[in-house]
Formats: sequence, structure tokens, C-alpha cells
Amino acid sequence: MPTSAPEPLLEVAGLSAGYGKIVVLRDVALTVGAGEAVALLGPNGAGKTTLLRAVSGLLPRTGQVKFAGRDMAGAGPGDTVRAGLVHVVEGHRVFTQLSVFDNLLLAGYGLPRPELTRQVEEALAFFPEIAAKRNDRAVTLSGGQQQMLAVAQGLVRRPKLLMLDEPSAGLSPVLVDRVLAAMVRLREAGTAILLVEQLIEKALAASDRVYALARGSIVLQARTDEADLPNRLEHAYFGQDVSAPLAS
Amino acid sequence: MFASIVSYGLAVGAVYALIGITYNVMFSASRVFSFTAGMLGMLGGVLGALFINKMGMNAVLALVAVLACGAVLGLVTEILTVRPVLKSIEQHLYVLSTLAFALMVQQVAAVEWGTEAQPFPVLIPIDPASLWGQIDQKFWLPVLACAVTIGGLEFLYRRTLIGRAFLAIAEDSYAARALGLPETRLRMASFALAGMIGALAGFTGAQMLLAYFGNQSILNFYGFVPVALGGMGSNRGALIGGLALGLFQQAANFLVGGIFAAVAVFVVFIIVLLLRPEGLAGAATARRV
Amino acid sequence: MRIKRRQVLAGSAAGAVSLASGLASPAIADSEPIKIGYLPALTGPSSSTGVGINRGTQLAVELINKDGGIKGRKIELIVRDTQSDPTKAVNAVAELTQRAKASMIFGPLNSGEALAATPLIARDKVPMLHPCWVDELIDVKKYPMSFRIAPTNTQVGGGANYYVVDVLKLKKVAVISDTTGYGTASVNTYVPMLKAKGADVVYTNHVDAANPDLKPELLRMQSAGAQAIMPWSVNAGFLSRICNTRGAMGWDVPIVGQTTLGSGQTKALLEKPEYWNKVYSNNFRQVCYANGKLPPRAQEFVDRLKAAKVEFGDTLLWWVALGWDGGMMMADVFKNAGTKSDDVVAYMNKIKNWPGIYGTVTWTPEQHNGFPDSEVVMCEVNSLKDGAFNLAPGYSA
Amino acid sequence: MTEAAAPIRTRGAAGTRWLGKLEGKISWILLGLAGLLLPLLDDSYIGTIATRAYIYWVLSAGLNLVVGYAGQIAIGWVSMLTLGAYTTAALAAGRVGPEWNSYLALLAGGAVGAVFGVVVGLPALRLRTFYFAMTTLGFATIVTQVALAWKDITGGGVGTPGPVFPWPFDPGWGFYYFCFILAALATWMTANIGSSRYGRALVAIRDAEVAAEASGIAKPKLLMLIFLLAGALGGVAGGLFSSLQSYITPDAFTFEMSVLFFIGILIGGRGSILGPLLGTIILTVLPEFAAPLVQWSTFLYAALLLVIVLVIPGGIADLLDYKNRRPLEQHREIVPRPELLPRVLDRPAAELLTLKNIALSFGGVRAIDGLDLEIRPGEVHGLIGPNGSGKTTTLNVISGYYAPQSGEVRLGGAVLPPSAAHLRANHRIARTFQTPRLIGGASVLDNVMIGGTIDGQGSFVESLVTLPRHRRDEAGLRAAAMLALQTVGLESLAAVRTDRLQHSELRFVEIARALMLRPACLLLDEPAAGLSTEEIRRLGALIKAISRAGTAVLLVEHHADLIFDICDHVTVLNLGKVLAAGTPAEIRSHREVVSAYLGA
Repeated sequence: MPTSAPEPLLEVAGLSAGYGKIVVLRDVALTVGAGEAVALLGPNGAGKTTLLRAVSGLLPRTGQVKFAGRDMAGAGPGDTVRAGLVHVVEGHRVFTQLSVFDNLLLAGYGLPRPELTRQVEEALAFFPEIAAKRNDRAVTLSGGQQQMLAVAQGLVRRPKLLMLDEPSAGLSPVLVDRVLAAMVRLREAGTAILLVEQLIEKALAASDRVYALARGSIVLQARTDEADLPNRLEHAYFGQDVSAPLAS
Repeated sequence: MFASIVSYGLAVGAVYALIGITYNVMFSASRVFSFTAGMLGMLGGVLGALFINKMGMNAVLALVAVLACGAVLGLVTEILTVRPVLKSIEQHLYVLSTLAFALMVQQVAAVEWGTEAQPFPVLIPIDPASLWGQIDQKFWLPVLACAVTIGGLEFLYRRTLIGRAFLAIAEDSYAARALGLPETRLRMASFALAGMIGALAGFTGAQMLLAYFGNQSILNFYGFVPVALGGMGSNRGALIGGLALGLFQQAANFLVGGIFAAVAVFVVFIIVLLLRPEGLAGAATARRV
Repeated sequence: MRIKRRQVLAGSAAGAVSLASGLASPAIADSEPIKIGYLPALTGPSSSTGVGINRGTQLAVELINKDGGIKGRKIELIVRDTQSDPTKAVNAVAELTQRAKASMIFGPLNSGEALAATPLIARDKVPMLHPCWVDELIDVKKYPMSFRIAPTNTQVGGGANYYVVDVLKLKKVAVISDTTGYGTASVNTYVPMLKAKGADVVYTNHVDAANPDLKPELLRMQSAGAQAIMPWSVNAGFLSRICNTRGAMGWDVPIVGQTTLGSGQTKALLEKPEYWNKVYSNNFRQVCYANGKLPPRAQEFVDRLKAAKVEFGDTLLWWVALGWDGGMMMADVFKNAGTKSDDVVAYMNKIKNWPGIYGTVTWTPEQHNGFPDSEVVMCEVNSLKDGAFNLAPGYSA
Repeated sequence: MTEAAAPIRTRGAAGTRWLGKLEGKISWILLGLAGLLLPLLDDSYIGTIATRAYIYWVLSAGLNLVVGYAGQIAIGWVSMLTLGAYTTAALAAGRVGPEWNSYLALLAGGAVGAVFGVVVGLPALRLRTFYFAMTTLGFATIVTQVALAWKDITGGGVGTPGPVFPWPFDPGWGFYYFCFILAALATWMTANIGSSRYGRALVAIRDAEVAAEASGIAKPKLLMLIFLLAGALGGVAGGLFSSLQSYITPDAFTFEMSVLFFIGILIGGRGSILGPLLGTIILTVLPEFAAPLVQWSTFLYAALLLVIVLVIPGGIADLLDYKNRRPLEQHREIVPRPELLPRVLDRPAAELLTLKNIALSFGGVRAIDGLDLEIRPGEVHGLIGPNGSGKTTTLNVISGYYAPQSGEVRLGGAVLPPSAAHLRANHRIARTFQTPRLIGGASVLDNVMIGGTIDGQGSFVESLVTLPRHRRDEAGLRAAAMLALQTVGLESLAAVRTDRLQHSELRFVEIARALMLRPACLLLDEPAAGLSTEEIRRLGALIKAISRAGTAVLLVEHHADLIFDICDHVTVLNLGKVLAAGTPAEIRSHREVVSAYLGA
């Protein structure tokens, strides 16, 4: 078990999940400490997205998920979000027919109005670029701006832990850096982060620890400052040398 | 003659439009077309007549009661016939479950409240001399109801958060759930809303259509035509389509007479659909593989 | 409503019984009840007539059985509710004639089902008593065993035509009907008759009864210069719309036509009571008020109904009377001719001036339409009292 | 498809096969005897009800292919009954020209039904389910309206007398036997279609349309044939109906009746013949035994429908299908037998598949950007790359689901027409799908047989009446399918309902189905997803063997180890472009590729 965090904020153990008959995840365990940034890497089809969905209650799952000391068994997406665990789904899916501001309001659905508007403003403050377009419909935003909006939606509830699924997908390198930069600032503001990314170097640069997922199970866990990490990752990816020593 | 075409055409068109909107509200919350739309319209009339004539409620009280019944039936529709088949929506089982439920309710209405058309009272006592009295209220009531509904929906969708939540669910329910929006509760809410709209259509149209259990199938079909023509989910399309249908039907009524009016409407419906399966204001379908 | 449902159950329970006893041997001992097959439409659309008639029939059978039945044999009324659905009627006929071995069939009441049932009953050689008006049902060659205790459409239309042309002296007439078998049949028969009487039929049409707006129709009639509207339909909604539209248009022509014009449902659907003025419906001399009084037979019958607490204010007296006459006629026949079908037919062929409440019936081997023209009259619908009406102005008492 | 499943037996002793045949037929034999002997009761009330049931079934038998097999929700099929009834009656009564012989008039009724069956069916090719349901409803009302209006032919509301059939089928038991024979014929013919490649294709269109296209099934032609047949049967039923009723008026053809037909089929169960037959009989007889409930009958039907939809979607057929309640062996193993491949893939030498400069973009996004690809017979060609690099899109271009904006796909000399998925099968291009596209309700064998649809020679009519060519087709397909199943190692599950299999087994069933095409080119879309390590190893061996038997295999896969184990050639895509191509060794050592694949 990692010693990185005193008491883990998110603690997943023996988690299995899939789609219908297809079992994608087998007996996965991972932890994220408070204020910690963790990268979740792995080849396509390894089950990264599935893992996030299962944790946030978008997919049925078996196994144990504890968040902030609370057992999340049977918790739906709504409960998870209210508990402070927010999942920004893949592919910057924002509501194109609604204005930027409305998109953010919806992200805080159910919060009392004054508080809601305050936190929406906070979230916008992270992305001055879209703050300027607050009254435009989301369909008018570029891919990158939509991704920022999606992340901003994730911030509205001031989550304890933010799960980001491939925030870089389909973005130009410049935009990617911006999105990841925002992520770093969040982290400095004390939000823990679980990041699923294709761009390994950038992901590693932004996080403290890394998990590698392959063929539905965790095949590697390490601190990002360890030596020879890229090589071990590669091996983990290509399915050889899975028995690489886990980080201490 | 022309006055009659317009007044009656708009009135009945407004009823069709409202039923069309009922279809839409249910559709956008669940991607489901429900046969209960016409049923709600039918019940609006039958229950209204029951409450006013048999139970002696006043018009306002009766309206409230009817809307309440509509809302409840909407909820039952969602829980009983839509939610169970939603996960396998591509099998289109909802067509069957909603049809079955609608038929059951219709049969109850027929047996319990009579298979003969029941009279529906004049709701608002106005003396014919007054300005409002100039046009028979059975003509302007549905139009008014339609205007109010459209206005209400516009306000709901543009000004309120819950309204935007409806739109969000309609556009991308997965993302909406991920944001923690209470999808199920919102879906139930829109079915309740649809229930009220349908009931309102029947209630305000009943002076014209009478309280008759047979209105169900008529409203089901003529209420769906505007949706098919205007493009599913588009309330503006339903409104325009409904009024157009009403006027067209009534004009045909005058020019060629009863039976052929029905045939004419059907033929137009088929031709338009074959030329534009997505409706005159529809979009194309998504990738399949 | 309540009465209606009770009788449905009573009736269909009987149906169920017969089905259960079906496999028993058909041999008829003298003590066994005489089975009468009865095919009213008690539920479903256009069932109000059936409900009314049924009250009379049920009462008649009740009383007959109370007085010990016919030569010690009770009458068993086997009721099958057809819902005016021809397919149900056909099934029911097979059950009544083949399995229940009914000695006579009474009904069905609505044109569609009657047209389908009659040839089948004739094929099974079971005598048949018709309450239905459709002319085609009576044909001594094709259906030698079926007799009509009611007027024919031709007689009914003739009555109305006579009133419009010869009493009201109106020459320009508009004829309209709904699209049911009854409606279309009527118009097809009456228009030639009107023309034959020298009237000028300025407008004819069949309209779907569900069509809620009849203003187009009436406007066309008006512009055609009609002086009288003759609607033919059993659909109260349809008829009331005609009255309402005429009233709303402030068009002051008489409406002369089908009896349902005077039914409770039609009245209930009127927007204003006065829209019922100058509306004259078919009726029958024996059950109409002349100078405020019913003919003695009818009066006696009304008292009997009141005594038996049979509701009839909400229906029409002649419906109940027709049902009653049917029951009584069949009882008479069995009393005098037994139940062998040939004897039954032979006896019925000779019935002369049988004093019914509804009408005075006379049959001959050549003519199985038993209702006298003279007893088909028109009445003022707005004079409805206890299910009966005043004779229309212009008839001698 | 219980009927289809019934006769299927894995190679067993002759005795068991004979028993199996009987087991499948026993219920039919009983029904037939009941029908033949019914007249002995000498109760023509029962006779009338039974005749009615037969007539309704003649219509429902055809409708069953439309609703139960093809899954088209035709609620208003009563219109066919109306059309047939009036045509027959009007002709026999001499309302048009001279009086026709009743039997000829009946034929005419069938013909008219056939024509309008197609007319009403046409929208199904373009319209969404609910829309189509509505159009059939609308048409039903229109037909009655016209019947009312068109007095000279239909007699308007007064109606017209139905025909009386002369000896030997004169009214009474003669007519009873007439309807019985026709009902039996309808059952036999629709059962033949149901268990033929046409029936399987219909169900495929219903439950796995994309896979159906990939197997070379042309939806429009097939549906039109079915609507034609269903319309004809409906018309004949109408003619008989008019005779049974002795007199028809428009009010005899109610929406309730339409609902009865429709619900009878669904109660019986989709994709079955026996089930809907029983369903129709039950619904016809039920009201007779529930006289007190007569006014509630529609309510009961509807309630039944709701229960069926929500509780037992399989309907009666599922309840009767005890074979599929026998427990399956747990811990099953899939042991492919590649040595059989030469027999499976016996075909002329395959040709080279080439993609030239293919470009395709969705909206603004360039999914494929000038892609060149060569897939050689006898080799496994791996296609890898990060998400959204255009792997599956490439597959869909080759198998004709997308038309590229530029470039061409060639097989040997021939240029493949863009976006004509159902024509790819003729070029022997087969594929599998990311998520298996199989018919859960059909047996494994049926699913595999669908793959061979285009190899059938017999025409629709030949299948209708099981002429020799049809029987040869079936025997051939069945043998080929069993062989394919043995090859992938699933023959023991041939008769099992597919939805009872495990995910990994489904993947192999898809491969078996693809093998039925004796593919020149096989496209595999992530076949290893969700498989255990051991299964992946066996899958790899099988794929390799398939290629060695002379097939050009294109493998899209995330499991890098599988790719590097079995591929002769690997192409790496990134953002729709070829990043690198070469042998696995080259690719593995290719730093840029590695980092790209890891996504730098």
C-alpha cells in the first residue's frame, strides 16, 4: 500500500466493472491522497475510462469505493458529485445549445442560488478566455474552449477530488498546456486530481504518482520522480515484464 | 365561410399543436414517443365533463383537478411503461408498452364514463354581447391555452435552471448524469408536465370535440402529424404544423367534405414523410458502427 | 348507467350458463325452459337503444315467468351482448342457434350486425323476430322465417317525408346522414322517395359522425336554399351538432328526422334548450301524447313500468315498448303454436292486428313487415316527458 | 427462433436425431389432429369460433413475419383484411363486371392484399419505428373511410354480402376445412420462410442490422417480399372473413381487431411460429369464454401486452422453449481447431486489398487523412494507434459503411463501390465488430448460418414451398456452419440461444460467422477485447491460421502483445495518418512509434 498520503481521500479496492457481458476491470485497487495529483496511464482499451465511470457511479460496479472516509456503495453519480468527487468526462461534452454561464450553473444544480453564482464566478476565474464568452452558446466555442468549459464545470462544486478523462484529447499542444496548467493551479489550491491522459510526459510532469492500467488491471504503480519510469511504463504497456517491482 | 375555416381551423389546430407538444416534451426527456399523448387529450375532456357535470365542480377547480390527473398519469406512464424499457431503447418496446397502457386507460374511460359523447359545459360565463363573446369561446379557448403553454415553455426553458436541466438531459443525458443532474427525477418531471399539457389540450378543446373516449385515437394521429412534419422535439415545429394541419383539414372539410378531408390529410402526411423522413425541420441520423 | 351494467351482467351470466350447459343433450322435455336467443348491444358505441329495449324485454320475460311461464315452461332469455360488433354477433348467432338450440332469436338491433346475423340464422332455420329497421332484413323468399315487429326504414322515412312535403308543405329539402350503415342506407332510400313525392332535394351528404364541425354542411345547405333539414343518424352527438349549428347560425328551418333527435343524450348535448325548437323526430302514434294524453294501452304500460320501478325517463318510451312487445309477441307465439319452428312460422304468418304497445302488428305469408304505415308519425322533441312526446303539429289526434 | 432451433442436432446417433425431429414437431402434430377431429364434436358453434381463429391466423401468419421476424411495428394490418374482404365480396357479388367464381374472387382478394401490403410497407424502408406504426394506423382508418364512401363497389355503410363458396367447401364444415387447410398452408409456408435463410435474414435485420448488411443482406428487397406475402395472406384472410361473416359492413373492421392480431403475435413471442399461432387462438377464443367480460376484452388484451413486454418479452415461445432451460456446462473452454480451416476456406486464391489515398472527415475533424494501405493474402496486418487515430474508421471505409471523400479501395483489380456495405460480401470481404453484433434470441448455429446468406441459390418462392434447391441450400449452409463452429471450437453450443453465451464465446461466434463467407479478406475489430490471456493466445493462433489459409487479415487491436505476436506487418496510425509501417520488430524498436503509441 502506498505510504504517499497519510489517509487516502479516495480508496478503491477489489473493483470490477464492465459493459453487459464484457468484463473490463478485474479487481482494481488504487488510492488518491488529499491534495495529491495522480496520473492514470495505460494503452487504449485498458479500461481507464471505465475505471473513472465505475468510481463516479456512472457504471455498475462490484468492489469497494471509499471517499473521504465514506463508503460509496450504491452511490449514484449525483451522490458522488455531492460528496465532492467530480468526474469530467471524456470528449469535452458540454451542452452546446446552452450559454457558457448556463452550462456552469447546471454543474452546480441544486446549490442555493447566491452560493451557486459565486462559485460559478470562481470557476470562470480559472479560464478568463471563456469567462469573456460567458453569454455565448457553447456551440460557438472552439474544441479547446469547450474542454476548458468542461473542466470549469468540474470546478463549480469545489470538489475535493477532480477526475479528468483525457482533457488533452483533440486539442492542439498549446491548448493542452493551458488546460494542464489550469490543473496545476487547481492542485496548488488544494484539490486532489486523478488524471487520465494519453500524453504521458505531460501527465507525469503534472502529477505526484502514477498508476498504469493494462488489460483491466493495475500493472504498475510508481512515484513520478522515480528513475527509468518511461521504460517500465513501456514494458507495462506492451504486456511484458508485468512483474516490474512496484514503487515503495 | 372563410371566418369559419379560420376560427375552427385555428382552434382545432391549437389542440393538435398542444398534443404534438405533449409528444415532444416526453420525447426530449426520454427519446420515447408515447401513445399516451392522445389518451391525455381524451381524458382532459372526459374527466373535465365528469368533474363539472357529475361532481358539480366549478370550472377552475375542475381545471386544477384535470391537470393534477394529467400529471399523475404522466408519472405513471414514465414509471410503468417507459423506465423499464429505456435501457434497451433500440428495441422500441416503448411503442408497445405505451400503446398497451393507453388502450387500457381508454377502455376504462369507455366503460366507466360512457361510450356516448358527453356534453362539455361552457367554461366561462360571458354574455355574447361583450367583446369576448363575439367569438365563441370554444374557438378561442384552445388557442389561448396553446399560447399560454408555448409562453410557459419558453419561460421554463430560457429563464429557469430546471428548464435548462431539461434541455441538458435532452441533448446529452450521459454528460448530464456525470454532472450529477438528477436525470430520473427530471424525466419524471417532464412526463408530469407533458401530462398536464395533454390534459389541458383536451380540457380546453372539449367544448368543440365533446367529452368522448373515441377522441383518443383521433388526437393520437392528428397530434402526431405536426410532430412528424415539424421535426421531433421542436415545439415551434409542432405549433406551426398543428395550426397548419387544423386549417388545411378544415379547408378540405369545406371544399371536398368529411371523408375526403381525412384522406387528404393522410396522403399529405405520407408524402411529406417519404420525402423528408426527418420532418420538414429535422436533422440526419448518427453513425451506426 | 347502473341499471345498464346490472343487466349486462345478468345477460351475459346467462350466456355463460348456456355455454357451460352446451354439451348437454339437446333433447327438449316439456318441463324444460323455452330458450330465446337475444342479441342486444348493451355496451360499446350506440348501445343506448339496446339498453332501452332491453329493459322492456327483461320486464316482459320476468312477468311471464312470474305467472308460471308458458304452459308450465319458463322462458330462458339467453342474452349475448354484441357491442354492435358484427363479428361478435356472428359468433353469438352460432352459439344461440347451434348450441343453445334457441326456439327463436330476437335482435340484433344495429344494421351492421343484423345484416350479418340474418342470413346465418335463416341458414340454421330458426325463426327470427326483428326489432331492426333495415329493409333488406325482411325477404320472404330468402329469409322465410324472419318477421319484423318494427317499421322499416322506408316506412320511417316515408313518415318524415310525408310530414315535410304534405304537412309542412316544404319543397326544398336537405338530406344528411352520418357514415354508418344505417345513415347511408336511409339516405339512399329516402332521397328517391322524396323526389317521387315531388320534393326538390337540394343537398345530400354523408358525414363522419366524429367530425366535430358541421357548419360547412349547413352553410352549403343554406346556400342551396334548403327549407328543411332531414338528418338520418342514431348518433346523438352528430344530431345535437346539427341543432346547435342551426341555432348558432340563427337559421330558422325545421329539422325533421330520426328518432334519436329526441333522445336524452341529444338534449344533453344542446348548447341552448331553445335549439330544440322546430325539431321533429320520428315517433309512433301508439306512444305519443295526443292533447297531453297517451293512448290507453301506452298509459297502462307506463303505469306498469312505474309499478315495476323500471327506469325509463332517461330513455325513450318506444324503445322500452318495443322490447316489451318483442317479449310478449314471442310468448304469445309459443303459447299458441308451441316451439316447432314450422308451426311457429305458420302461426306468425297469420297474425293480424296484434295489439302491441309500440304498434299494431299484422303479418301475412307474403309480407313479414308487420308495422302499419299509419302509426309512423312525427313528434315535437322539445315536448319530451317521461320518455314520450307530443304529436307534431298537423296530425289529427 | 424455436422452430429453427428444434431440428438442429449436433452429430449424434441416428435415433436421437429422429427423436429430436419428433420433439420439434410434436406440438404441430397435436394441433393438426385437433383441427382435423374437431368436427366430430358436431358443435358448429365451436366450428364457427375455430373457423374464425383459422382465418385470423392466415392473416397473423403473414403479419408474424413482419412483426415477429422483421420487427416492423405494423399496428394497422387490419387494413389488409378489409381490402381482401371487399375485393372478394364485391367481385363475387358482381359489383364490378360479371359475378366472379368465389374461389377466383378469393385469389383476387389475395392479389389486392399483396399489392397494398407493399404500398403500406414501403414507408418502413425510410421511417423510424413509431412513424411507421402511425402510418399503418392511418392507412387502416383511410381504408374504412373509403369503404364507406365508395358505395357502388363496397355498398357504403350498407355493406355487401360475402361470397358463399360452392362444393366442396360449402358453408358449415366444408368451409371449416377450407379455412383449416389454408391456415395449415399459411403456417407451413411461413414456417418454411422463418427457418430459411430469408427468415434468419429478417431476424438479423431486426436485431443486428449492421451485421446483416455485412453478410450481404439487402434490407429493402427482403422487406418488400415479406410485405408482399403478408399482404397476400391478409387479403386471403379477408376473403374468408367476408364469407364467414356472410355480410360485411365497414364497422366490422375495427381497430380492436387490428390490436388483436398484433398482440396475439407478441404474446406468442417474436421470431416464433408456434407461439403466435397459440397467441392468436387464445385471443380469438378468450372472449367467448369470458362473456361477462366482453366489454373489457380490449382492456385484457392491452394488459396482456403490457405484461408480455415488461415481464416475458420472449412470450409463449420462450415458455415452450424448455431446451434452452437445460443448464449449460459451467467452465467451458473454447478450443479452436485450425486444422479444419482448409476445408472451411476452400475457395480460389485471394487477392490483394489496397487502399489508395483515402481521406474522410466528420464535420471539421479529419478522421482519415490520405491513407495508403496494402493487405496481402496469407498475412495478418495489424493496425494500431491511439484513440481517434482512425483505425475503426478505416475498417468502416473498407467494409463500405463510410464513403471516403477521396481515394479508392481495390480488391485485386476491382474498385469497390464506396458505401455499399451489403455488396462487400459478394467480394468475400468479411468483418467482426467491436461489440459483437449477434441475434441473442437465435441459436448459435443460426447466427453463423447468417454469414452464408449470399451462398444460397434458392429463390424466395422455392423456400416458401421447400423445393429441392431450398433444401440443398439449407443442408449446405447448416453443414458449413457446423464446420465453422468446429473450427472456432464452439460446435457443442450450436443449438443454444446465443444470449446465453459468455462474452468471449460471442467473439468466436462472430469469427465463425465471418468464416462462412470463405473470406478473401477478413477485418477484425478488437477481437481480443474482454478476453482472458489464455483465450487471447488461442484467438491469436486461430487468426494466424486463417491468414495462412490464404486470407488477407486486417487486425485492429489494442492488445499490443497480441499484435506483436501474430502480425506479419504492422501499420501505426496517428491522427488519421500513417506514422510508421513495418514488421513488428521494426515497429517495436521504432522509438517515435513507441512514444507516439504511448502518446507523446
